[in-house]
Amino acid sequence: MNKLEIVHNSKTFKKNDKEFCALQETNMSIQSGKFVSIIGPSGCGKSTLFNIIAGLLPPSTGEVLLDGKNIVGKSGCVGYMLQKDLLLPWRTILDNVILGLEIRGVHKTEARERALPMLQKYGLKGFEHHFPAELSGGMRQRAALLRTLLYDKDVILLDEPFGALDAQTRLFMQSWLLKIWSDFKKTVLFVTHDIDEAIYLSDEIYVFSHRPGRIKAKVEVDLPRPRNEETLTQASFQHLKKGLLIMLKVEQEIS
Amino acid sequence: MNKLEIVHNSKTFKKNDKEFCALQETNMSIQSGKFVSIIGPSGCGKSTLFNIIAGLLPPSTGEVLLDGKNIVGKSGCVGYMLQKDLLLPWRTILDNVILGLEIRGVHKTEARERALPMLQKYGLKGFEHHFPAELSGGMRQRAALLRTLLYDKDVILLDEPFGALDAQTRLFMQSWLLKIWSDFKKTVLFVTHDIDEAIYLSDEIYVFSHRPGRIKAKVEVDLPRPRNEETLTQASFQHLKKGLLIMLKVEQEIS
Amino acid sequence: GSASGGSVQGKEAGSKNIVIAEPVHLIAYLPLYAAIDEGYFKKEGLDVKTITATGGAHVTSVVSGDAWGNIGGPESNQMANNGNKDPIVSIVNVVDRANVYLMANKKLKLKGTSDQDLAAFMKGKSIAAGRYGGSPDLLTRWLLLKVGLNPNKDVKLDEPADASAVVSLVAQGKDDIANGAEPQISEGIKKGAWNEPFYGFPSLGDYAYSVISVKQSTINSQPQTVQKFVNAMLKGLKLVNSNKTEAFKILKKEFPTSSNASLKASMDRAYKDQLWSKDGFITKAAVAKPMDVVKKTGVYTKGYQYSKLVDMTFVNKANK
Amino acid sequence: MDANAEKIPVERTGIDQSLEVKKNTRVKAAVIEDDRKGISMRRKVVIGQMIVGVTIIFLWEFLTRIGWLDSYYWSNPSTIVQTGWTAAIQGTLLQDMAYTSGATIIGFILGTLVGSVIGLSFWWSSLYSRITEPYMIAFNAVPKLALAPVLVIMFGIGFNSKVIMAFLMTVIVAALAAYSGVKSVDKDLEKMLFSLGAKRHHVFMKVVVPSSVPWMVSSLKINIALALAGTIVGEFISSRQGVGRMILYAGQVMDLNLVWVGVIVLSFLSIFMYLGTVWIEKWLLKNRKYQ
Amino acid sequence: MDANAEKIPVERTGIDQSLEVKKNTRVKAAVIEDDRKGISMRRKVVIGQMIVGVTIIFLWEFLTRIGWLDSYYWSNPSTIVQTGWTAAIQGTLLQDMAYTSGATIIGFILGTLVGSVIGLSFWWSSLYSRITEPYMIAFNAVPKLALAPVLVIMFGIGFNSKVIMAFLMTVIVAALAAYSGVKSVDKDLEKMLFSLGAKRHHVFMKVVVPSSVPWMVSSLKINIALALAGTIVGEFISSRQGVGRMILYAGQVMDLNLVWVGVIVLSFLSIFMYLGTVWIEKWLLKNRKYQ
Ligand SMILES: Nc1ncnc2c1ncn2[C@@H]1O[C@H](COP(=O)(O)OP(=O)(O)OP(=O)(O)O)[C@@H](O)[C@H]1O
Ligand SMILES: Nc1ncnc2c1ncn2[C@@H]1O[C@H](COP(=O)(O)OP(=O)(O)OP(=O)(O)O)[C@@H](O)[C@H]1O
Ligand SMILES: [Mg+2]
Ligand SMILES: [Mg+2]
Repeated sequence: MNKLEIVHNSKTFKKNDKEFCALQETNMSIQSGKFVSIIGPSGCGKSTLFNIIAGLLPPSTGEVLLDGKNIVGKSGCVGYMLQKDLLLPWRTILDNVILGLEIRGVHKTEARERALPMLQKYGLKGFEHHFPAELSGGMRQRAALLRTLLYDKDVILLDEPFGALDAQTRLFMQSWLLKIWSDFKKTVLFVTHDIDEAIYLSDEIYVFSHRPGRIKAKVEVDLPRPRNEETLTQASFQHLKKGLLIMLKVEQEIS
Repeated sequence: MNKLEIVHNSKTFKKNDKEFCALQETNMSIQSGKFVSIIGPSGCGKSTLFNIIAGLLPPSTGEVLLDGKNIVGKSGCVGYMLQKDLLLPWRTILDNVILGLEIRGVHKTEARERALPMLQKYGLKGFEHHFPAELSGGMRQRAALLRTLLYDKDVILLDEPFGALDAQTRLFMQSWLLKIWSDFKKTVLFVTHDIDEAIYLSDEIYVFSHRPGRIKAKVEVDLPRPRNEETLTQASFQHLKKGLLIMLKVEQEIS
Repeated sequence: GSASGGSVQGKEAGSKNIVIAEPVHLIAYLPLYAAIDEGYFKKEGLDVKTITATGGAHVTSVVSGDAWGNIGGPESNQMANNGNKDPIVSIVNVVDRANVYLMANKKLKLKGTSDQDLAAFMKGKSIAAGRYGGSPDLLTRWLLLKVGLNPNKDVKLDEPADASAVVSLVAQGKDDIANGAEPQISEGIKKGAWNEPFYGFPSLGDYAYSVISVKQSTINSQPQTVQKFVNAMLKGLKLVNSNKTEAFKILKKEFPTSSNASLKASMDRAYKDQLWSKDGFITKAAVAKPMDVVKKTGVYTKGYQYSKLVDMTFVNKANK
Repeated sequence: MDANAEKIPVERTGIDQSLEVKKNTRVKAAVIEDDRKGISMRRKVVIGQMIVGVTIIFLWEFLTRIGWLDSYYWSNPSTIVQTGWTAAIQGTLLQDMAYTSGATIIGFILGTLVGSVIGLSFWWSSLYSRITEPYMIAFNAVPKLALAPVLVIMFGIGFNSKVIMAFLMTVIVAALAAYSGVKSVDKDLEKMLFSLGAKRHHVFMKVVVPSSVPWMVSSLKINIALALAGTIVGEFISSRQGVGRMILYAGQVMDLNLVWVGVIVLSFLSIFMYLGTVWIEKWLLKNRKYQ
Repeated sequence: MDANAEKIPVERTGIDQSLEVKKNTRVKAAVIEDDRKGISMRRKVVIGQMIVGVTIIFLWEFLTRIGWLDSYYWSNPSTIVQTGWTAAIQGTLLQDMAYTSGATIIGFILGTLVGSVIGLSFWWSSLYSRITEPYMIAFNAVPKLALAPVLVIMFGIGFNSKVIMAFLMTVIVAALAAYSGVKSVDKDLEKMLFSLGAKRHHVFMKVVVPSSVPWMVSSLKINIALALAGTIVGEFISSRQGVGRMILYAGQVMDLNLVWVGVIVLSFLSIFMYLGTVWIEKWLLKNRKYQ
């Protein structure tokens, strides 16, 4: 069954009275429980697509179907971690992370109790009561990701969540994300610039063309699960990587 | 000859009347024309060290010697690209890039003429007269890097300049940086979280320990130059990578 | 500043620019406006303009030299003169009656006109007395003291800055008694707030309420100009006192938006109470009364000399 | 595409998939506004403002006619218009308006410029700024009208004194606004500029001043009102012309209709000047499309 | 360290390298300020403020004594102190001060609260806010003093009318400040909240209000001065007590020493209230260490 369908979506911005196409007609069908990555050059409209799915931006044409229901313009149906960390500067890290729970009406003290172990587990121990400005970029990003995960939705959109993390934490977080995903059978849409990461995590990879964004290819990743660090050295992994590199290189040259 | 020497530097912040050590006694000797990378976990004081070298932050102890002269507290002696893009939101991309030239007293029109080809060459064509907020994160980072390069100094500090670039542009920019570096014989200090990147670019790699930052190891990269995509597949490359991965992993576990 | 207010500045040679500072633009100053509008000053070679200056500024503007002279009570000049080397001296009279009346809510009835009756009537009442420290306010306080009441204890004084507020205060029943002059009196009658005033300060007789004054140094340095000014002023007084229709025309021109009825009421009361000085002369008695008011009310207690405060040589010369 | 990519299971997707999708006619966007709204919005605002205005005027006329409001104190719109007409034709209302707005605008411009310079200068030394701040506040709170006798000595009674009053009212607010802007400057931007070898004056010109512009601009609307108030107080103290003087005089001679004319005229002046500042705001921020 | 790393040319560096480095005694930091400065800075500010104050007083006394300033109009500090003493002991200066500051503070608090609520409410509808804005400005510019007779009718002549004047002076400024804050809210933060399923009231409470706090706070200092001015105007219009009434009276009877006493007293009141707002500012922003 298709969990999420993106039907004929496109987006045109008006800029100084000139029309500017950020996303060309896009169709995607994402099955329930799949891990789907999107890669493509900078500025090709990946964030724009996510904004549309999250109901924050009305598309110029098209529909977004979640479980068969049109959710165009409806926000809050999916979990969404935006590209910036967007932590509220006047709240401590802990209070930032419980934001989603608070909105759902969970009492603050209870929400804090629930969130605290997660913070401590995932590398923010000792920083719970610090303010965002006091943290390094990587830590902030981690907090933002935890906030999205605590907002417990079937479909989660992650817009380059690991872009600002250091290599080690990144590997660590990737494995952790895979665990969450397989435990809870969440459907994940994942934007990244890192081909290794995309292959390592995904069931499917959509490759977007250069601006204006358009789906150029859809690549199935048939590596067995569970995956681990061994996976990275498999021949089929290397094979996929080469193909994707070439496809992206073509894009780069066109631009 | 040592171009840059970091002698016995340490930094302690006061936070709510508690002393907080961000950087422990650090010594580095960087030879002229070398490409030196620094890797280490998030929050280990890499940016703090760069701030000290750039003369923006007084160290608690120690000196910074550029060509044998103490430049502690003297700014403008080295090129420095900060971790954030820090483009001035009220200036166009072009006018942001020429900032260093303007400060040196170059006339605006002349500075623009000089910068324009660089913008067009390095992927900002068509965006010269846009404002930063209209660009994607990657493009902004590119503009910030160009600004630092136009501020023509022997020693350049780059604090994760490619962290926000997509994989392809990143490779492209790495090669380009190597070219600049060999053409002009600049001394580069480079912070990154990407081990591949560090090995690919550097002559030396400093590994920093977990907070409070301390130099844990210094690794010589004896891969031949000029390097290209082939380098990445060499056995000695893989060997170095494994070693670094393990060293960082130990750090991760300690923390 | 120096006494430069009367120096030659006009475009036409010999025509002196003269600025007279008035505390408010008042119907009572009609003789001054008449002399301006009828061209009496022009004929003397003077170009006279008025400027409105509140809060004591009509006095200071003369001291600072911004204005050549002012119109107002001699007592405020005396307060400024105290300790001043170049005192302000009054040269011609304009309003020779204390132009203030007391009105009471229609329901209240005064038994007689003796001091005891007044005291009994006003005791415990709340009085809208007008701007704190202004002449109407001080006169009210003076009267209260005269009839044996303590202004701070025996009555309640409301002191709104705006003259028109006193009507509303009584009309709304917030105050029992108001003081004021025309046009407040007739407006209050029209609104049914009160009937005719139960007490009129004009009954005090000659009272130097509004006089024209200049600095002593001006008198010394430009005696001819002062003489010319006084000559024209006396013509204005004469016109207003003798030619009612012409006076009304000037009044209408100066106060174009006021209703005819209210202007008429003002004129009638002015003529009835002989508001304006006939000959411009300021008598010793006329000065003594306002000085007594400021003394009794404790505002100014240092005393004065008539001969230093008033110079009637120009009026005398003109009347010869 | 390269030969190496052949074996990868690539499935072409895109516009050729035929699905019946209607053009989205209207979507309730949660956050990001559509640009097209712009024009119809502006029309709605104008219509809304007119409705509010007309309603106020109508109610005023109606309530005074039926006597719910005492027309002696409240006057009423038709009488006010009539009185205003008389004042404009036979009186000096038009000159008064020119006088008042002239003084206001000159004082406003001077006050804003000087105030901004003072506020920005606080960036240079926090010692200096912190010493000066309370004196500025105290000075600003001094009641100008009460100082009438002294002010006449200091500033005279002419047109200049009105300009100075407007200036004094605005200068501190402009200075405090610019100072707020200075305090809000992103330290990292300053850092970046220093790393490019900038001297303090570079940082000042290239970061501090432009960063503070929105703050300075934010004080313009308040300041134009203050400048007008300053001019009126100036006219109260001493004047030969001006709407403030007219109001003072009208209150004195019990001409409440004329008081209302003055108040209405001042309100209109204030609206026009407000629109002027809005226009200046737009002009000053026109190179800031990023906002 | 793992055995795999053995062959890598690792060179240990660190504190064991013996180099003669003296403890950095003092470095001229280009940008980042040291925390230790804090306390000595504060002392310097206080001393600086006192020096400025003493200099002004000394010059004033000196210049009036030698006659460069006319002591009749300028009075002089010693006479003012003497007159003030008399007014405090024999007169009602202390009650007047209590009256004036009471009305000011109550009006200030009401005006700031109500204004902030109004300004924040503009977030909910840009149509509503844009319709209302010019009317607010016009209303704010209406000269309160000129409306004296009507104001007396509306608000009476008691203590309340002073409070209302202070309120009217502050409410619009507070509203405009809050509205500026509302307009400056980061759209991305709103977006993030909506993505967490937030309703508009969530966004309002969790983003709009806290984002606007620094803007609202930035208007406090201006507002306390305006509130004081409003109270004084209220006392000018009609009053039985208050420093404003005392000053007006003193000006009327040309007692310039007493005028100066009033002005000085008001300046002190204004400084104290200013310090109060600084304290409130700190308190409101105390949870904002990030700034
Ligand atoms: N609100 C907007 N108005 C106008 N143009 C916009 C807007 N948002 C995005 N764009 C433009 O649309 C294009 C796509 O932007 P988008 O942020 O979706 O790219 P992206 O693929 O996410 O890039 P990156 O990988 O750098 O984040 C860009 O050229 C951007 O300038
Ligand atoms: N001005 C400051 N005051 C107090 N603490 C600070 C300050 N600047 C940095 N720190 C703290 O010092 C530590 C080191 O910070 P730094 O930014 O140098 O780390 P980093 O290695 O650059 O991390 P990242 O890789 O995430 O950028 C952090 O824990 C940070 O919270
Ligand atoms: Mg993006
Ligand atoms: Mg860093």
